[in-house]
Amino acid sequence: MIFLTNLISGLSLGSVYAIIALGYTMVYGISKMLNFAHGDVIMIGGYMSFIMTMYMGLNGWLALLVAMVICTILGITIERLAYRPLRGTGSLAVLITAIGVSYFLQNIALLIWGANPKMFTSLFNGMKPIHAMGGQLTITPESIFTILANIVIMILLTLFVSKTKAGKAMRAVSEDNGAAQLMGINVNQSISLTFAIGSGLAAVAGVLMLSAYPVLMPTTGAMPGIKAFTAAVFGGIGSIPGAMIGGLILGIIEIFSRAYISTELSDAIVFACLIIVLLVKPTGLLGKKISEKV
Amino acid sequence: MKKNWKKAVVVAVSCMMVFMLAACGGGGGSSDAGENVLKMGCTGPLTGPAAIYGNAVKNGGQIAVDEINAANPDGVQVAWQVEDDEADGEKAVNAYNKLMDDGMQVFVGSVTSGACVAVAEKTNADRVFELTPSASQAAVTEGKDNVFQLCFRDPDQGTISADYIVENFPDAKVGVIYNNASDYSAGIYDGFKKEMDAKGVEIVAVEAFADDANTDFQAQLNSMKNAGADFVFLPNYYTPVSNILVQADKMGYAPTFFGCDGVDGILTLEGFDTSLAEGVYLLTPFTASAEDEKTQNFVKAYMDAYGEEPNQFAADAYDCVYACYNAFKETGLETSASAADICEAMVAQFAGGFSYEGLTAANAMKWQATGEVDKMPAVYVIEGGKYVEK
Amino acid sequence: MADKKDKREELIDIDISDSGHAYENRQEIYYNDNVGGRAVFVDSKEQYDPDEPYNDQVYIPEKDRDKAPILEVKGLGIDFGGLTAVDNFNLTLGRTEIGGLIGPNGAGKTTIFNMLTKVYEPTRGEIFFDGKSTKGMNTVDINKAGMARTFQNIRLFDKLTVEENIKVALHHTTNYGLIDGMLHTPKYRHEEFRIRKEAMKYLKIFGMTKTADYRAGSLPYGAQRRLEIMRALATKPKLLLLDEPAAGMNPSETSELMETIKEIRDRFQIGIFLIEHDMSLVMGICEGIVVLNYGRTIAKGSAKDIQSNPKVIEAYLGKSRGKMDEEEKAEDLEEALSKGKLESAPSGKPDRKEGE
Amino acid sequence: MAERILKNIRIGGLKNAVKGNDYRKEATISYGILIGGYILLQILTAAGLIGHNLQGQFVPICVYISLAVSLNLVVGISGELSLGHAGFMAVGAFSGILMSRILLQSMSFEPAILIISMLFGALMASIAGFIIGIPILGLRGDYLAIVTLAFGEIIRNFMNVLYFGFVDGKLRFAFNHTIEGIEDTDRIITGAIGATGTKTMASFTWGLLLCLFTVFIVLNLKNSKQGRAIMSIRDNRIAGESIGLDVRKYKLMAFVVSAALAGMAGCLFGLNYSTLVPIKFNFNTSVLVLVFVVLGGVGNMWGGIIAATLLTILPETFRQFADYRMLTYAIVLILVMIGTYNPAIKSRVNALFSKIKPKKKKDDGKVKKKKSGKEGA
Repeated sequence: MIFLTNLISGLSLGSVYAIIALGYTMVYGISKMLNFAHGDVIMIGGYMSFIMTMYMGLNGWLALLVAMVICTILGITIERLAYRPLRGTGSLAVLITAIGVSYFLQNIALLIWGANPKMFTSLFNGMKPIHAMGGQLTITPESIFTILANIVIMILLTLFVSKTKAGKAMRAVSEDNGAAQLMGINVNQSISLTFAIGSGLAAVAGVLMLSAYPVLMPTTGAMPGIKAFTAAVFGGIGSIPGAMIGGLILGIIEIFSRAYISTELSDAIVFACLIIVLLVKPTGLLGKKISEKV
Repeated sequence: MKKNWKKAVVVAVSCMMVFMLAACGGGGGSSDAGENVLKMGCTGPLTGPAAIYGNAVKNGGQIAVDEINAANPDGVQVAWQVEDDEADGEKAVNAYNKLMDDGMQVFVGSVTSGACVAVAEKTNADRVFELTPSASQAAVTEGKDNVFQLCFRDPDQGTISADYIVENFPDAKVGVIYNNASDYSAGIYDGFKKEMDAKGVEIVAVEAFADDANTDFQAQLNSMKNAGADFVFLPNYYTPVSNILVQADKMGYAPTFFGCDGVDGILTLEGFDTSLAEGVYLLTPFTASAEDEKTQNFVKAYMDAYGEEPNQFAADAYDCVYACYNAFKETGLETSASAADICEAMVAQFAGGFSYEGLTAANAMKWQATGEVDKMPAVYVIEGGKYVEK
Repeated sequence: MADKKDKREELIDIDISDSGHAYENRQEIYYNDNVGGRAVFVDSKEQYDPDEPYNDQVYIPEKDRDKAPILEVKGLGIDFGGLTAVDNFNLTLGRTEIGGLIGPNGAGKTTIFNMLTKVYEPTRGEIFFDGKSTKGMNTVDINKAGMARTFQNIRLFDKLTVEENIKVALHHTTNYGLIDGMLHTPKYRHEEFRIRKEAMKYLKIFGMTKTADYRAGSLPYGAQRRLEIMRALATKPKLLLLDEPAAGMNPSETSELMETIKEIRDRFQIGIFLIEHDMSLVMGICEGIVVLNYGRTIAKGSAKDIQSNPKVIEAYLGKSRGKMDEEEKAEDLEEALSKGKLESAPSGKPDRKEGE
Repeated sequence: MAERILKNIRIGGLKNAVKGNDYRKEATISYGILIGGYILLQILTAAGLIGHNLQGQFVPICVYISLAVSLNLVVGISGELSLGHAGFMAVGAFSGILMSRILLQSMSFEPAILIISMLFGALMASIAGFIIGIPILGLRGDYLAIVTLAFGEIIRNFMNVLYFGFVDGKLRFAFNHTIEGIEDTDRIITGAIGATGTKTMASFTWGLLLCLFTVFIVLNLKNSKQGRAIMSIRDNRIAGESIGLDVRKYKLMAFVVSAALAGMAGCLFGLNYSTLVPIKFNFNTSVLVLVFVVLGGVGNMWGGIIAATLLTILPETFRQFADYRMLTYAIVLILVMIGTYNPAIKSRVNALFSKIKPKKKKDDGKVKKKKSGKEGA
């Protein structure tokens, strides 16, 4: 029975990582850039929906929408101001700028909302957890909705990327930036769109994560950001299904290592698994093998 | 390589500028002998994950300083300067050095243990009197005569909690969830375990969690539930504790929780459903809802100034400032005295039976020569959203 | 600044010819002790009968017939997931032969080079280099055994200087350890001085001593090509593989290159095997030419043999040309080859030189 | 003299050829900055012009300089991104502290203890570097970076469960729980509480020696056959293999040497503070050192030195901005990165510079047109 509870909490934690990892993978896919500030966009999303529900009195779902809109705008502005000037100058410079943006977001949040941690009222406050198997197994609404949201987002995103014109444009730009421009695709628009979607999803992930683990502080986004980034690479950076699978597996490993091996070393075990997978498959689970033509 | 020369020139010029800035910054060392001001300094985390504690100490101290300055306009005034150390040893030493450059005479800090131990060694070397409001690690005062603690030492909290639990819950099956990346939490657990072993009471289950408060506690709570622990000891700060309470409630697991002074402040947590904290025991020297008149004016003053209830860190800072002020007055020194002279005098006071009646202790506080404080914490339980003394 | 340069010129004022002696004794060892795993084709006792019609698979130029071949390839083939890129490729290269490999684009020329140097592992066939089978060797072992190569698109160490590029190739002959490298011990200084002199020697051959301090990446195209050949040469190979050395060179540079290649072969007494589209170069200096079509060897022979070989003509000019007489056919092939039917390098129409 | 074999081959268009890396110039500048800076600061300190705040930072600045230089060995010379440099620093720090406590039991000559501890720290860190090196050999680019990040986190997480201490004179070790019967004063490393009661031995002079040693090793390596091999693999892996370079060996060498140097720096850092908490060596510290390297110019030694100095002092000088300290640091970081790396702004800065700088003679890299007319088209 414990196995089932662990599996469910593993899946729900994994779903959170997966949704965040989607943001990392899409941004990396299109502009070969590791957006370290992505973790903090989650935190901003969390604060936004917290403000909406607590002070503006909107209901949870409306607050989520507002948070998504704000995060989308935030994502686009970050790309426009911080990353566009450095496009094409090699990934190291952009990496450091992303880290600068991450510190910036954390400190802005600290100044605006102060250092006191806030308790996030879960989106599914009213709903009752489902007691199955004679009360032994309790499944919280947060877990169910997180897993569902992850699946829905996955389907919508795959459809968007494969079917719609904008989606194809994004894939074209991620395949070959130069050629895409020649084909008349507005690269800047595609990249902004990617950041927009990535940040919007980050808001969703933020709200879902905080519904399950309600402590909200300016530094809340840091650790999940790193874990999700690991999940994105685990699944093969650049591949959308890879991010999903990578996130889920990472979540399950984390929960199971805590439950069965040792809570002290759970982080170490998660990262050790990542290294083992990369040993076996150097470009992650679904990453495309880049072979150098001699 | 042409372009590198240009970069070198830019970088070298800015390097000179920064040196100047830092060097002159360090110039103003002499304390302005004119006014009658005792300069108190403190370092604490004003940014980063532990920012809540640094700011609480800063505000608490400010309240006390304003009260003192108002109370005796022509007497000894107090200056209060707090520098950010991000709860990190290296930055704390930098912050301390900045305070020394600004002519600090008495050091009321650091806020967190890790930073405080690093700074304590410097204050000992520079012979500056140090009274830390909240750095509760044993190593803070070890082997240093000039460092005193206003708060309990971690192991003591562990021992006192253990004694209390064994005495009042003899048949309880005790489990522990502690933060193995925080020296405060690990320190209390250390003392707790030693005392429980000494008393021969077996701890049913021990689980740890990683540093960030916002993680999944299902695994830890499950292992408590399986071990049949009906009593869980949580030597943690209130952010992870609130998370644990929420997740335990969701799991339908309701043991009695027992926390230490770190749990204080959980009721002021914005958006926290205080009903979840019902029946939680906590060992704390201060609570904002205590009825005594001293606490009430402090709470009122704090509420007016900062719009939120003070937590235990703020109260500690308040007491520290007053304790230093009173002790300084008793030494009869002039405020123009050097930090070292003040230090010798204050050490004599504190080690020589100086006592102070403050917010954070039922009885009058006394200090031992080793720097430890003798004060009895009260055990409270949260009932009806209020702390009820047990 | 200028005089410092000249002093360096004197520094390398040593007789270059001494570099060749290292190779003579190596040949004797091979020839006499008849190392195991000898090639299947050439039995050292049985000499070629010069007037016997050449065997279009195994042809060795006159002067190399008395020496054991440097390279024998038998039935070499590779499939890339079902697609057969090269199939049944046979080759015998004389000890100091300048061999040429020609064929239309996509015939698998570079793939063969990659198989010889084990960048790709061949799926079938045997490669005997200097008498020893190269099964199980990787690229590094192949180079250590004495086979060096250049690349179709230049692969230089762009951020390193020209001199450093050569010094890297001299890596295995500089013997000092990591500790010496880190602490710059006297042993380090001695070795560095020696290889510096040796590097300048190679630069001198190509007349590029002036460019020693420039970054390899910033050199003009022709100089980069030469540097790549020099770097391959610096690993003291017994066989030098050149992948389209004349690509992108104007006619005057090509003729200079031809001279250089012959010069290298004569001075260092090593085998050279090159892929080239520029027919004037191939016909000019190659003693043995292998013609490749769709990954198969059609024929190997001297320039004259190839031009008159019916299979080659047929492969390039199609069947209908069969009935024309010999002279006309040769003329036609010449024109086809030059007009680029074989997609020769875009270097325009080579001025036809009276080749060998 | 053998007359030149080939008539003078016209090497056309050398005018845009760029001079290679001049080892001597880079060495003189690097050593010059270090020694010059040291003397300048010592004089200023003697004259009492430098406050406690800056003085307290001398040792950390030296540590961050040698960390930046050692990271440059991986990022600049070997061309691989390492996000786990703080892990090696941690291994060096804690093993160094442990060794210093053990040595203090039997000897008291501090310089000897310091050197032995630093060597021990370097040894342990190089072992960690070796262990990290092996999985890395098959990886490239961002996958390699993530493995280094993972190792940094594993080392930090691992440090939380190590317990060292003396029980009646004998060294005791425990894993994952406190050592029984140990007094507080005899603890060396206690899990999350970290190392306590370390005897601080570090000084500015030792810091300078550490920096000089690190720069000495890295610059010499950069100009040795091993360094050339590492750099050639960075520029073109396939070409490197084709001339007989064992790629794995030299990638690993770069990592192990860099780890060893970081370990030494970590040890000096550890011995500069009486207490050291494992949380200090988290991902942010690795990133901090990476910022020094990138800002100083990847592969550029003295650039790293200057950047490390500036960026360590900057947050302190921003103290007068009080609450906005970290915010201004973040903004400065972003602006400087965009300033130095954005092509448009950089060209404008260059244009500005060429106006105010007097016309330079020929030797600043541009090749003067040779009168001899031999220069080809």
